[in-house]
Amino acid sequence: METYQIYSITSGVLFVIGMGGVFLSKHFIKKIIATIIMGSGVFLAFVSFAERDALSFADPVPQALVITGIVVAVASAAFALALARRIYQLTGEESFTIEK
Amino acid sequence: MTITELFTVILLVAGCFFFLAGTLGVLRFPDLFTRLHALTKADNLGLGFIAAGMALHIASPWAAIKIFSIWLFTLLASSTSCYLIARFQKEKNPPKNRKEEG
Amino acid sequence: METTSFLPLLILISSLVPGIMILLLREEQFAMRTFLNLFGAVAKVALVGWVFAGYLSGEEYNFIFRLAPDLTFALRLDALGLFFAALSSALWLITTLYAIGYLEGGLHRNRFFAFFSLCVTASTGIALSGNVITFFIFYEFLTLSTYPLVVHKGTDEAVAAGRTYLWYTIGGGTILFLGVVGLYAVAGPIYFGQTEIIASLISEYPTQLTILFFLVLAGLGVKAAIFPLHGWLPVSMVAPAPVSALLHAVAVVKAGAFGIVRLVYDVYGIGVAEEMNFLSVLAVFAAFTIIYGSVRALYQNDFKKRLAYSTVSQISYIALGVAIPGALTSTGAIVHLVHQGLMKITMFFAAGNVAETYGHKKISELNGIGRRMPLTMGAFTIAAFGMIGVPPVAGFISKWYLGLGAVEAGSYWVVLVFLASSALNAAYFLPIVYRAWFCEPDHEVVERLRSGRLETQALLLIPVVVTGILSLTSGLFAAVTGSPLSIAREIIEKFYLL
Amino acid sequence: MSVLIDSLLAILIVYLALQCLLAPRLTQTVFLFFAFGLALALAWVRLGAVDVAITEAAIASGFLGVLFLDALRDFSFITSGKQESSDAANHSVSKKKPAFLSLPGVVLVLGLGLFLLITLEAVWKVPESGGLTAATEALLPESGVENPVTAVLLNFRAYDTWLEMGVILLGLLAVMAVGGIKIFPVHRKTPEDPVLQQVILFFTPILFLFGAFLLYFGKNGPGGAFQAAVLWGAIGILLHLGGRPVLTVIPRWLSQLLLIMGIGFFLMLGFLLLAGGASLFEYPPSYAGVLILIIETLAAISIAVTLVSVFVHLNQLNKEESN
Amino acid sequence: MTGLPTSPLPALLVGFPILLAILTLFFRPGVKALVGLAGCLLTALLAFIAFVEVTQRGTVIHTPGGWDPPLGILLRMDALAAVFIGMTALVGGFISLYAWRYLRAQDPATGGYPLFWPLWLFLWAGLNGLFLSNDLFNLFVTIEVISICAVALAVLSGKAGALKAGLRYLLAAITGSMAYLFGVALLYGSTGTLDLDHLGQVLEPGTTTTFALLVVTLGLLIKMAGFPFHFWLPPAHSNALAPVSALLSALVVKGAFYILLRLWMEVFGVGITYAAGQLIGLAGAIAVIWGSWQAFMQTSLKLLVAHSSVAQLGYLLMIFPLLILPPGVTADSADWLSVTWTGGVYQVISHAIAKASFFLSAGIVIMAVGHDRIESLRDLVGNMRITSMAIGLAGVSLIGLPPSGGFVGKWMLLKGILLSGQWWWAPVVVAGSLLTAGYVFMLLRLAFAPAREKEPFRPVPKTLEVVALLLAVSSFLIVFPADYLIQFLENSEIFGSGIEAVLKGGFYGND
Repeated sequence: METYQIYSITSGVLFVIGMGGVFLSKHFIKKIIATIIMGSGVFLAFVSFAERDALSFADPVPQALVITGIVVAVASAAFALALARRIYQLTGEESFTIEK
Repeated sequence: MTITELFTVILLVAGCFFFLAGTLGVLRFPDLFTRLHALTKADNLGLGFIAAGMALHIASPWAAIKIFSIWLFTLLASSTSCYLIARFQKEKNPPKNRKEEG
Repeated sequence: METTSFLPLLILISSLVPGIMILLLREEQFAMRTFLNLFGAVAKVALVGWVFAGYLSGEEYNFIFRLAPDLTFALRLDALGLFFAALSSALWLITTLYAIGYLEGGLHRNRFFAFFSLCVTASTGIALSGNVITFFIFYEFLTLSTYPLVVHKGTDEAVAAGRTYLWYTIGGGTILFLGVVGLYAVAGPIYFGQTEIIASLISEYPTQLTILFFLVLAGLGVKAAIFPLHGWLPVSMVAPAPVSALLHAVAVVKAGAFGIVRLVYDVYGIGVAEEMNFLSVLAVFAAFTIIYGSVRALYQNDFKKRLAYSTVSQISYIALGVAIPGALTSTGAIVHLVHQGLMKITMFFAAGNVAETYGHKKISELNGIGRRMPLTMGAFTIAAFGMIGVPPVAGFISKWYLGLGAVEAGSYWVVLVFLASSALNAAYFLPIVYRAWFCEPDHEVVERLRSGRLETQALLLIPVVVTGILSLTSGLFAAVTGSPLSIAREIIEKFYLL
Repeated sequence: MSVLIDSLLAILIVYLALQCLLAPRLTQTVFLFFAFGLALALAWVRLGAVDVAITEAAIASGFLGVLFLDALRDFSFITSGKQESSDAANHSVSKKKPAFLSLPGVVLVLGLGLFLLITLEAVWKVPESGGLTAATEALLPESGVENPVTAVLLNFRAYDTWLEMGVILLGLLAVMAVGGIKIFPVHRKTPEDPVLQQVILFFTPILFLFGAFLLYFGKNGPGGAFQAAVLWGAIGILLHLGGRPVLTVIPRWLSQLLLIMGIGFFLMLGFLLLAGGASLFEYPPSYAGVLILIIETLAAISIAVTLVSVFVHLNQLNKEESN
Repeated sequence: MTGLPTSPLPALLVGFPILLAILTLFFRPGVKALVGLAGCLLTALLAFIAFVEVTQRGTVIHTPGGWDPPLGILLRMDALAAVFIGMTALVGGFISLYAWRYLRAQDPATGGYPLFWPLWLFLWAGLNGLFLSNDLFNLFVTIEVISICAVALAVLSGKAGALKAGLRYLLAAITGSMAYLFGVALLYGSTGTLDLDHLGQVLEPGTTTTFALLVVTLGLLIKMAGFPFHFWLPPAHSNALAPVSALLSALVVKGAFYILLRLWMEVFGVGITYAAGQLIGLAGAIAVIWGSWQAFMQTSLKLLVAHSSVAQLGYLLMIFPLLILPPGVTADSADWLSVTWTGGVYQVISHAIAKASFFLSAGIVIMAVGHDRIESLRDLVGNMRITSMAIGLAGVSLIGLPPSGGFVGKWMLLKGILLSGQWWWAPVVVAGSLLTAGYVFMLLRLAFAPAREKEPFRPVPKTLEVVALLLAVSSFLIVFPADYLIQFLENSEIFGSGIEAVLKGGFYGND
């Protein structure tokens, strides 16, 4: 097994964990963290593919994409966090109540 | 095995021991203050040993300075945060066993 | 096909633009509204007349605009379309006059007259449309523009009627839509009269085309109130009298019947329709509806409701005429488009006058009404005799042709249906006539007779008298050139079977 | 040996991720999240992506972790009474009746398991080569920088990076939209603990220098605007926490200018180039290096200011009403 | 790129709104709105210039940084992009006007939600960027810009309900983005390229490809509220401010549809299976029925309109199964394909206009009566003629009755269904139309009904009513350029290679 494959497999696992977490977790913070984990899986996939045919350096394009992606994910997460905290402040709810 | 390597290994083992001790402390101690104590004291020491070991291993003055400064910063940061956490906790609900002793 | 003329478009605009303008008027701008209304109505009659004359001298009028690839908006004038256009524009003028009188002092008159105009735009659009899709566009437009008229009174009853009306017509429209799209998918764009398209495809796609025929027929059958799709018609009686007149005589049911004529003659072609046994199915449904409508009418005490069931029955004469192949029945069917319109509009005007003047809506309250309103009830009586098929009123002519055609085609059971229907017609119309003329007036009527004036206001009276006379004369002078019958015969001879 | 280390690291990462989501207490979740981020950063070093590692450690784990930590004040400390009950309700996964034993739970878990298998199959079948390494290497000399990642970020795919700066700014605007607060809240804290003060004062120049170092050497080695920005942002956050809200003392227009400076300059440069007949962000090759450095510097300042403002807004979110 | 003319317009279409967005930050709230409105109108103008440019010169491109793909990013403005950009400008322009007046009236204290303007301009830039982008990763960045802006706009009112809906929306959006990006990672891993054209050429069938395409589709379905993932849409759209609801429904969800259409037509010729297409169609069909039924059952006006969006998006999903032939089947003529996809695009436009008008009118009604129960529509015709007209016209267009834009859209959809031989979708279209008619006429019925208790209608700025009506009228007027638009799309031959692949049986053809 190549190094990149260890991590690309890990990336798949993280992605699914994250996706499951988004749907199954209840607390807002956990849902947000689950999206980050999902994102980490995606980024790990990119970077692991970057490593596989490294010349003098690993493929820089996925690395650059991942840096961009991380920043974007963090911006979204910060926003989500702001929403979660404000909701808590206004209603005292920490998770989505079952509503139709 | 050269004498440097021997020292490196001894230092690393010592570092690991202190980390282990610190971790044990965090797991076993009863309240926040004692846990903090175990965490910061033992871990800082452990990190110091490991840093020294690595510095010996790499054996370059620049790297040694870098590693030393990493240790220094960590020391500073962890002691400060330990202090802050302790103070926060003290203000919120003062420790019980301390009172009994006093 | 290539020549483009804006005249057909102008005919539509003559009622569309006044309609939109009226919508923007203020409620109290009575003079302006009336002017717009009458201007539009007169202009439309004039335009239709002009175009009719032009058409007779061999001119062609086409207007074509592509909306999307093979989604073409086409207006084209042929004899059948013009016939229907003439009917609706003429009756619209009369109905407009009547409505102005009827709604005097009522609420929301802007809204009413605006949608009234839009409604007639739609029905002339149906008359002038040159292909299936244009027909469909106006057919749906008609649904939309009549809805506000049905719910005009705003009462719970009216709103409920509006809901029923919509469910039926929108449902029918959707099914029609499916059928039309299917036709386009199978056969490409179909202009009316291009029956060869279907004829060439029928052997290749028999199942699809059969399904599509009945989809389209079902869609049209809703407006034509063929059993079991007639449920909306009696319910929407709650609308004001001019609206009922419009629904029953000028626009809605006629649109359905006209559509069936188009479908059989101009899209599938009589040959294909006969060959595939589409017509016998249609005939059975139409015949059943004729009897069913008449029987139901017998049991109604509400004046307008009885008229409504009578419409259900009468419109199916057209469908039945179409369904029996043969020149005579076809002539009968087409001429009945006009004759039924004239007679039924007379009846609704009369019913409206009675309700407006006395507030009487039940048949049992009509005792002696003829003495109080001789002209109104006179016109009604003529129309009723026409419906029964008493010569020489218009209805007799249609029935005669239909019956003769049925005999010629060997469908004797149809003759029986006609006879039974006539008997039933007599059974539900004659009591009204009897009550009106021969029963002693109720006390209340006598009271009013002493105090009030005779008849009702002129704007309500003139239309009913005019349409009454027209019902009589179009029967009396059926043989004269220019009468509905002569035109119908010409249509049939020139373009259809023979 | 290396396979062993990588496998252990991979298992650790997965374990931390799972624990992070399954931990019964929110505090644990957040701390495990820190650990997860650091482990991931290690993974990136292993994969030769040092730039990503620094970014991960700095932004995803560091900055975001700090935001989560700050959020804990709401959810678990301040309302300790409430937290007990909600804790029990929210984290039944590990106690009482596990949620995944219910029928929908089983279906979901099975579904996820199936999805995982398909995912792994798909990931496994990714071919062993392919990518743009060679293409980048060929064009690297024209880019004006030596670090290929920086070249991709600020030259080859500068358009993405520019939009990404927009996203960061948007993050701030969005946070502001939630709180409905002014751009910089004028809330001043009372001076904090002297120990904290001293430590912050000690760290400020070091962080600044280190940030500048990352920024400048990002041209040639790992590092760059984003990483530098986080370090500089850390200064702002520390100063704010230490009772010196620097951003509130400077005039409003200046703080706004600082915020948009990065993306604004980048865009104006792009428009100038457009006006000159070139494409957007098509630097003249001889000036590429200098321009990239200027853009990175301005961007780093802007991002730093943005991050601080995001933190401050979130930090102030629940103080507004209580004050 | 190969010989296509370059133009600075694509760069301007993205850069200009962002420049204005950051400029607005410097102004006081009141002035901010003015600057923002001016910026929106200028952006709309720019978009129309760009549209005309494409009609004149055909497809134009722009490569930011001057680097060709696959290393660089290509912005390509072809007919499809131009049509979407034009639609955004038309609808966006009207909504901006409305918003300017509406926000001031709603929140005079803080100068009318000043953050609306920079966020909306950013959103606009994001949409333009999305329509122009030819790069998988750049698409990700643009959809993130769009998502963050959309959610931020949705929570602008600051009410708890809006915030909760917003968080739900945001989490769904992030999940969707991440799923999309995972697919992109796998595609990049398989092919080493992110450029759509390039990808279409080098992509080879296989497990990875199919999985990647499915994950991408899944992510985008979440973003466009495709059936099982529609849960976030109704609360988010109904809790937002009226102009924001209009923006979200009319434009934002269409972004994800746009990518999906592009990918399915250009790239997915290989790899996606007939079954997957049918599954998406099924999701669409369920959405049509379920969404319409839900809309019918609502008692709150904005929730009704929001559920109607779910249903209308279902129609858009239903075009995807039609783009794929059953296994082993090839075709000679692509008639049904061009009818289907151009019809889909047309449906997007007509829905955007009608739904925007619907939401704006709902906003007016709510402003006038102070709550959004459907009962509030009672006697609307008597009190607010213009708004009732707007609701009526927009509703008719939603049902798809002639002669509205919705009619042409449904016509083409139904024709595509029948021509493709997948007739089993036809009843869904019919049933959907009926249900739509059901709730639209439920509203109209109330509008005509007399008022029960005298609930006062507060006066509402005329500008708002006129804007809503103009949009509603536009939803009919777009019938006139329909032929031109569809020809424009068909003649552009943008999906040439993709269509060829489909005709050959796509994935199966390569076996």
